[in-house]
Amino acid sequence: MPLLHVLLLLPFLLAAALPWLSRLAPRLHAGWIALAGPLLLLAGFLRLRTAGDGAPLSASMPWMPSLGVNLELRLDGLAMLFALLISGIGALVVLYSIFYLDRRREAVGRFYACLLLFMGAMLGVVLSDHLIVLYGFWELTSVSSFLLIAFWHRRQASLDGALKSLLVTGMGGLAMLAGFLLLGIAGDSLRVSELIGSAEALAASPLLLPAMGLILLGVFTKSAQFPFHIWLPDAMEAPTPVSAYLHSATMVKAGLYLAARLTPLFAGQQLWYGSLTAVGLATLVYGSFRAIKQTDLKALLAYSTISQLGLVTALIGLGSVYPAGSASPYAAYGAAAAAAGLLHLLNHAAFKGALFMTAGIVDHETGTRDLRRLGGLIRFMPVTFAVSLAASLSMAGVPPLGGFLSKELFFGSALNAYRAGEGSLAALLVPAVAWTASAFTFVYSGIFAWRTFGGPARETREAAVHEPSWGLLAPPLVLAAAALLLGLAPALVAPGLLQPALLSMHPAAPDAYGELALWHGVTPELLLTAAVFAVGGLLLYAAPRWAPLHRTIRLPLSWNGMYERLLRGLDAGSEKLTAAYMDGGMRRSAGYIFLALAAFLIVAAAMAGDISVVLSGMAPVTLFEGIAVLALIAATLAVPFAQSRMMAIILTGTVGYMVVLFFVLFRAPDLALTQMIVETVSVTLFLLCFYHLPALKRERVARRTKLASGLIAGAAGLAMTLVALGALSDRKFGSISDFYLRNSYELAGGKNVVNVILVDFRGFDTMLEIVVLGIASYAIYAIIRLKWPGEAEEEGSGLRESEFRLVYEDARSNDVILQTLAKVILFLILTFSLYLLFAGHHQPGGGFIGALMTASALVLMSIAFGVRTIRKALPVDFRIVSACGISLALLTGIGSFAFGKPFLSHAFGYAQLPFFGQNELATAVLFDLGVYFTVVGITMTIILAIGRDK
Amino acid sequence: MVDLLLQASLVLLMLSIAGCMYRLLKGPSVSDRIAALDTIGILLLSMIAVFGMLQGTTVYFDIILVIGIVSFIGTTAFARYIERGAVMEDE
Amino acid sequence: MELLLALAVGALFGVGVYMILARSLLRVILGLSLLTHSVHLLLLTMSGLKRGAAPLLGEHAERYVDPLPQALILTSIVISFGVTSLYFVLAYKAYKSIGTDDTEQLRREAND
Amino acid sequence: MNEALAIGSAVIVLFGSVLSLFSAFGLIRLPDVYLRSHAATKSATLGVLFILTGAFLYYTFVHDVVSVKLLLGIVFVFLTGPVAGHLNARAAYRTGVRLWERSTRDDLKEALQQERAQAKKQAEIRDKLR
Amino acid sequence: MTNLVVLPLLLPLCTAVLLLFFKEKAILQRLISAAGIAATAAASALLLARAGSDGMQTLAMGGWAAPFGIVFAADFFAALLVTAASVTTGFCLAYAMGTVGPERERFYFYPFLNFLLAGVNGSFLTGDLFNLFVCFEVMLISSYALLVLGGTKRQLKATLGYMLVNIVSSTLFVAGVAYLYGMIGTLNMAQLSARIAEAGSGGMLDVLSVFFLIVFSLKAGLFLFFWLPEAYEAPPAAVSALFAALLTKVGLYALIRTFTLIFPAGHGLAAQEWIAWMAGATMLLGAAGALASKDVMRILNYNIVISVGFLAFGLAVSGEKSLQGAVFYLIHDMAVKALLFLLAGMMIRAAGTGRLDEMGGLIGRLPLVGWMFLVASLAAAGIPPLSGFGGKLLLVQGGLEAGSHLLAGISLATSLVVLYTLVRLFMRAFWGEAPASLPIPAEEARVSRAHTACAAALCLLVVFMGLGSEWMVQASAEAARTLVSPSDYIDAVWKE
Amino acid sequence: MASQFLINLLIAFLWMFLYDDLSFTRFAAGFGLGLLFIGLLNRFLKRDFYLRKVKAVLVLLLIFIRELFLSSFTVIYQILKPKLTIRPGIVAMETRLKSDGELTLLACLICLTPGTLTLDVADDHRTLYIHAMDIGDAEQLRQQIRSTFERAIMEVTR
Ligand code: NA
Ligand code: NA
Repeated sequence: MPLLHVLLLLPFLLAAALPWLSRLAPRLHAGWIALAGPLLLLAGFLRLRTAGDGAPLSASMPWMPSLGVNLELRLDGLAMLFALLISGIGALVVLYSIFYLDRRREAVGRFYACLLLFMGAMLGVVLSDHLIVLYGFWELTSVSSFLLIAFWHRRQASLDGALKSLLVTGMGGLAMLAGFLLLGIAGDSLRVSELIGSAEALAASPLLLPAMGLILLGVFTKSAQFPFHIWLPDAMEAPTPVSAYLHSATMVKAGLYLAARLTPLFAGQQLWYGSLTAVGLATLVYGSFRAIKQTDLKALLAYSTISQLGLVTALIGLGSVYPAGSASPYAAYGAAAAAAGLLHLLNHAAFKGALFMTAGIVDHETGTRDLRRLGGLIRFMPVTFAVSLAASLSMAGVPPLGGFLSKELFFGSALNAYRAGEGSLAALLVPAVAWTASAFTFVYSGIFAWRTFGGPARETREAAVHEPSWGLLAPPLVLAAAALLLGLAPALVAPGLLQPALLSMHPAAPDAYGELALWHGVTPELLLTAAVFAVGGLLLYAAPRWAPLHRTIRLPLSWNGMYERLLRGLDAGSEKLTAAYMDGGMRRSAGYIFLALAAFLIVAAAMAGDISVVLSGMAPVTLFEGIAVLALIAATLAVPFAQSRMMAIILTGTVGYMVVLFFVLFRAPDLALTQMIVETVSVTLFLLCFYHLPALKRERVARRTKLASGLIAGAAGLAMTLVALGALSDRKFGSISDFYLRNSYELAGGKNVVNVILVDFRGFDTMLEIVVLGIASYAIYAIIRLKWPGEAEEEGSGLRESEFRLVYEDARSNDVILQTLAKVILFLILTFSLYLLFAGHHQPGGGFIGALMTASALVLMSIAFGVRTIRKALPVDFRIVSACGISLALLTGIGSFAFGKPFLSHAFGYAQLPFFGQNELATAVLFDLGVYFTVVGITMTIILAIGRDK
Repeated sequence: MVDLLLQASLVLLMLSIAGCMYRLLKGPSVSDRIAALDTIGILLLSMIAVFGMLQGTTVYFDIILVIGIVSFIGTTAFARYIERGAVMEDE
Repeated sequence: MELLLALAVGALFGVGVYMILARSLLRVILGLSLLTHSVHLLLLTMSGLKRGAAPLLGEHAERYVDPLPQALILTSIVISFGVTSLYFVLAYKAYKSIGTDDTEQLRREAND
Repeated sequence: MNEALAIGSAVIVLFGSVLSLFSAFGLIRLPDVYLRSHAATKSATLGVLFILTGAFLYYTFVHDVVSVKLLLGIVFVFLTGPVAGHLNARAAYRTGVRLWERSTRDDLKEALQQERAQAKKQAEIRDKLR
Repeated sequence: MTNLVVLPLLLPLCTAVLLLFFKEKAILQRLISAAGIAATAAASALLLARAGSDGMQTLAMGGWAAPFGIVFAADFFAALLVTAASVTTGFCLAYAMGTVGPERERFYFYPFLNFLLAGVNGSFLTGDLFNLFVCFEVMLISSYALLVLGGTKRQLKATLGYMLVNIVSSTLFVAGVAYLYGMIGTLNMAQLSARIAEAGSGGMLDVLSVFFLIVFSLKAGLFLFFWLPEAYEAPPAAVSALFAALLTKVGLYALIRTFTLIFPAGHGLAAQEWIAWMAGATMLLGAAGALASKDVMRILNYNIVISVGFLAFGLAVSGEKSLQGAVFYLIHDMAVKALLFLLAGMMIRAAGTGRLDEMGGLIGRLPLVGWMFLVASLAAAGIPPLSGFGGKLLLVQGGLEAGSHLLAGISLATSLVVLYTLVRLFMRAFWGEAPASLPIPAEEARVSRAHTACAAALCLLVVFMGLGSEWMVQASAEAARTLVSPSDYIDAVWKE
Repeated sequence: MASQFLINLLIAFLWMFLYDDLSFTRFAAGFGLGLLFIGLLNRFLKRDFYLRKVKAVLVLLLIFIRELFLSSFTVIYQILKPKLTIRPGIVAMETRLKSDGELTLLACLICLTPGTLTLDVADDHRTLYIHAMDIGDAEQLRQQIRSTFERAIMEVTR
């Protein structure tokens, strides 16, 4: 595995191993173990840097190779800059957190696992050369930062902040994914380096602009650009070390990284640089303005981050005005702006990390972050003050700190823009906004340092407030030192770190940092800076006087409010929409189905065209048949008008019997037999169960509902008829059934073709059919036997209604006649049922019908003699009988395995049997016997279950 | 001629069924309906015999028997049910 | 004949639908059986009517009607029977347990 | 000859149908359930007897098929029809369906009252023992 | 010709029947079920391997060749689904043991479960349209039984509604078969495909394709999904999980099979466009439903709806890549939905309620369950490198390549809603303050380690399906290849 | 015992007839089946009523057919008459018949004959309650039944 992958996987593996590792050393703060992660990373990247000869390092590991999606990593100058930031600041943050988080009170294991995940994800983003992989890590940063922000998950504010960050950045991420995919389609590759190579060809693609827009959405949301900045202030709910990390080296920097990374690809595209610059400047001024009014230390820092990120974004935008090889006279301005952006990015990482850490120290020591309750801490914690002063001054752009240098470069680029804009108003705006924002920046930097440490002490907690432990102090100290060093000796990092990064953005850029120095004469930039200090100082001094004014300026719409309203509106709208069509009622559901059916069919028919109804070639109609159809239709139409349950059941039953009649008319004896029995059983069942129900209430349904039902029903019926006629008129092919008629006897040994189809040609259907029936019977049994709510009391009330009548009101009538007759016809029916079973292969009948006949004989006996007598006479469990039946059918099928034949293969031959005579003996009959037993068992199970439930 | 006579029989039987339907729907007592239903069963059985004659086939004779059996058991069950409130008693 | 039967199919279907859209569970069940009848007649109709004797080879007829749809209908009848019985028993239990066969009331009761 | 026999059987069938129609008419016209039961049993006996016999003759003479199934059908209907009628009428009586007001006598009424009184007494004794 | 093809149906069927004989012996029932499912999974895997190495596997039932007999046809797609279904059922079964309670176990819970799997596998494998109906019925009636088993009013009501919808759709299915048989004269899907291709498109065939679209959409919950959220929330978690994982998938399978084989795209039929509209509407309405819900099960159910729309998007586009994505996502969704529902079951058990406003702070009691739920949520939302990502990528990529920008946009937007609703659910249930008192006795609220372990195994599977996506990518590519070339299917099943 | 044999024979014939195949093998198969049934269900069978008195049976049959036709036409006449002049009612009748079989047969015959209907049987198995369509004199009705059906049945069974 290449070192690059090892480095990338390291934090993930460490995160996964952390729970086990920390269990090995239970008394050790898990942070010490976690610290190994960033330190190793730092060492690794430094080693790669010294080993490398400046050329980008590439390595690939397969993930989904057949999709061309692999873990393609590429370490160039830009990636190296970020990688070092991530691991370097990561190490400091981990160190800091070891002293910030109490091992005994906090879930430090989870904290470091998430932090390492975050680190790894961020590393992945900057190392990926494949857009899809980049997207993956991008989302992972969202997820891991979500987990970190919600670290104190009992607090509602943490949860809100975490969710907000996840939503905003997740949304951007998805947009970005779409953009990447469009880019991939346009450029036929998803590798960044390859896409950059074909940038010119890409420029012609119509997909480029939408792709770019979508990617910009990703950039802006991630780097908290206006108006997507709203998640960042709420993210301060995270533990302070996380904030420090998130604001200085990770998460928000991912957006900047992506913008920088894609600069070579999109440079020169107006949408790209235009929106980056405009949004960046807007964010810059908005953030700095808002930072002033914050009273929470961390909130102030959060808005300052927003503002600083806007600055860098704007610089990247200005840095991508001119594509590589542009002939413009101002082409050099581009590289200069990019260089400024990179420098400020580095500066910001240093001072913002330090600031957050000091804010954390203050919070840790005083127990509050409220600027109104803070002050005068300089006496108790001078070192901390020194650190925060240095960082604040760097943020304010005061020499000799690093911030001064990048601020100067920024003003330079702003002025360059003005120059390149050749006097246009928009171009004038750039330096104007830059200057205004810088003044505000000066003010809030001052507020941070002065309000916290200067002035009189507000809280009387002196006894508790003191300089923190070295562990808390060291990391910000290092960062403050770095901020100072960046100003005093930029050459330490510029050629080795910044210039290669710049080359990733502008491959042909000249050495941009060579002349970097604190003093290079009186330049317009310097004058602007001086004016910033003057005005800013004034504002800071006068702050108490104009601060109330600030408070009265209420923005007409707050972005957070809009976010809240959007979410609430989304919820409310969804609720309304869902409630509008979902009422959980069966009627609605059914109505939708048939409405859809009718509508779909009608629209489909209208769209399809070319449909005709041909009436010729249809079978002739005799008088009786005509009357029968009309009677059927009349009976059908009468059903809805039935006033009582019984009437409705009887009418429906009548329709069923008329269907039997049609089966007879159309030469389907087996069907008629089956339908006859089934209909009788159903009607009997219906009547028995619903006889005692209260009278059917007149449907209390509005006429409109009824009308709607009628319309839907009519349309559905009409549609079915029309489709039938259309299909009948448009027969494309003849049926395959000639085969069955020709071969039923020769190949399958049966003359009843329907039966042969059922038990042989399509025996599989029948097998599953009895399974269905079996399941139904077991389900019915279970339903009846299970205890249901509401029934329990009835059981307790002693006698049931029928018993009551039996005992108190009625002497039992004499059953002698029925019993005598039953004894006689029992044999008749049983014989007939077996005849139906065995003759079914050649005559109408078969297992199903035979079984129903047997069952009816048993039912007759149960009626005449009572269930108990039947149980005594036939002591079998009918559920077992049906199980045996299914088994028999299955075994008949499986038997063919033994002969290497396909499942359900049947054999038949002619045999002279002692009892049954000359028979075409087909194993299909065995199968039918299985059907028979199953159906007997099932029917009796159902009947006994229902019968006994009474 | 034969067909005509048989068709006529069918129409008559159909009319008889219609008559029974009247009683079936009108009631007033459940026993009335059961009686009507039983009669319909018998008429249906007769009709099917006539159908068989018309189509010149014996394949429907099974149905005749089945209807006979089924309609008897149905009637018995109903009568038992309205009389005792249960079809099959556990005793 | 096909035309007439297609009309009957439509009528059965339409009335079935109308019944299914009612509030009483019993009506719904009856509607379902009408729907089933409709579809079975449809299968029969779609295979062409009266074009021969019943598909029993003992009949020695010149032509037989198409046996396949009959087999399909038979399977469908049996399956519908099983499913409808189950549905019916459920409805009956619902009535016994909740005390109504009105679907709207059922919905209210069940959500309590 | 065959034709004549066929027509003969068909006429028998038709006659049976007419009888059925009469009983259906009775089913409509008669005033109480017991009387209607009388009418209902008619189609089970005479009507079906004629129709099935006609069919039996038809097959015997025209198709040379002696169908025992048809005979069986007749026997079955004859066995079960009266029992069904008996059970149904009894159920009607025991569930309190009134006789036609112009009925002349009711011997069963008193017998049933006695029977019920006795059953009630027995049940009370059984309850006390419990 | 190999009997192996029928084993994924036959083994659970035999297991179920065997179980019928041991109603009262819970332990034996569990053992037999476990053995049966294991055997089914093994046979399915073997079938998959065969389908991969030797191409499509077919079996003519009873030796009656197509189109006259019923043919089982296992192309790679079907074999893949069968395997996934069997494995998922295995997990649900393992979870069900001990959670469904002795009452259900006595009343044929395990047989019903096995019957369900038999029906599902049969539906995937059959090559005969009417047999598909029968297999559906086996599956459905088992699902009715599983749904109602347990005996609460809510279940009763849910089952009544669910059954009504399914009975209606089954009836419509038979009607569709009737129409198609009348016009085309056969039931064998391969022959149907060939004959329809020969007959050309337009006219009534167009109407019939829409008819089948309705039938299967109803089963799949595509656009006509209004029955789903109610139905799937009533039964115990193991059953919900099974339903969520399998049932709509079978409908989707039928849609995919129908509209790639019988009425394929590029045939001049309008159905694909209809599917596109329905997919979009399903995703949006599902998203709205998920946003509107305040109950754990309800939210998950609407997430099922969303994923149905998402999958149908792939079918609407019908390119090889989209279909590949659909297959990938289908497999992933089976696992991840099962996982989500199993975890939800534990959450509800531990909290004693499924209402989000009464839950909170569960992470303290169920840390592992909580983190697994988060992982499953992220997987469901398609966050890389978890299992949902590959499918999502392929689907969106395929859609964009085919120019379906709107649908691609909708699907990305709804995946944000998935993320939002599931993570919000996670936060409300597991984070925040725990309610002062449990609504149920503490011992009832205990979640056993065995069940957590079962979910953990499934969770690992989800993670590995993501990290090791390559296998899934290749498998789904293979499956998609068989889907876009109906002629292979036809040749293997039926040669004129 | 004899009655059971009879039933057995009956089943054998039935089997043969159902197949419309009058061969010995069919008969034997049916006989075997019958044996099976009787073996299985013999718990229902108490003493039964078959003894061969062919002549008596024939007489009974003839009486029945005569009664059937006569009363049928009376009833049809009553139904079709424009005005209903019938005098229906329930008549109790003690029978001399002893066995259940005899009783059942009598009840059936009464039912089968139009105009009369067996409504109930008392617990003592002796008293039949008959609903008649048109009762002139109750005693006459009883006498008529006794002299026709009851006597003929006794001829058959005793
Ligand atoms: Na049959
Ligand atoms: Na059969």
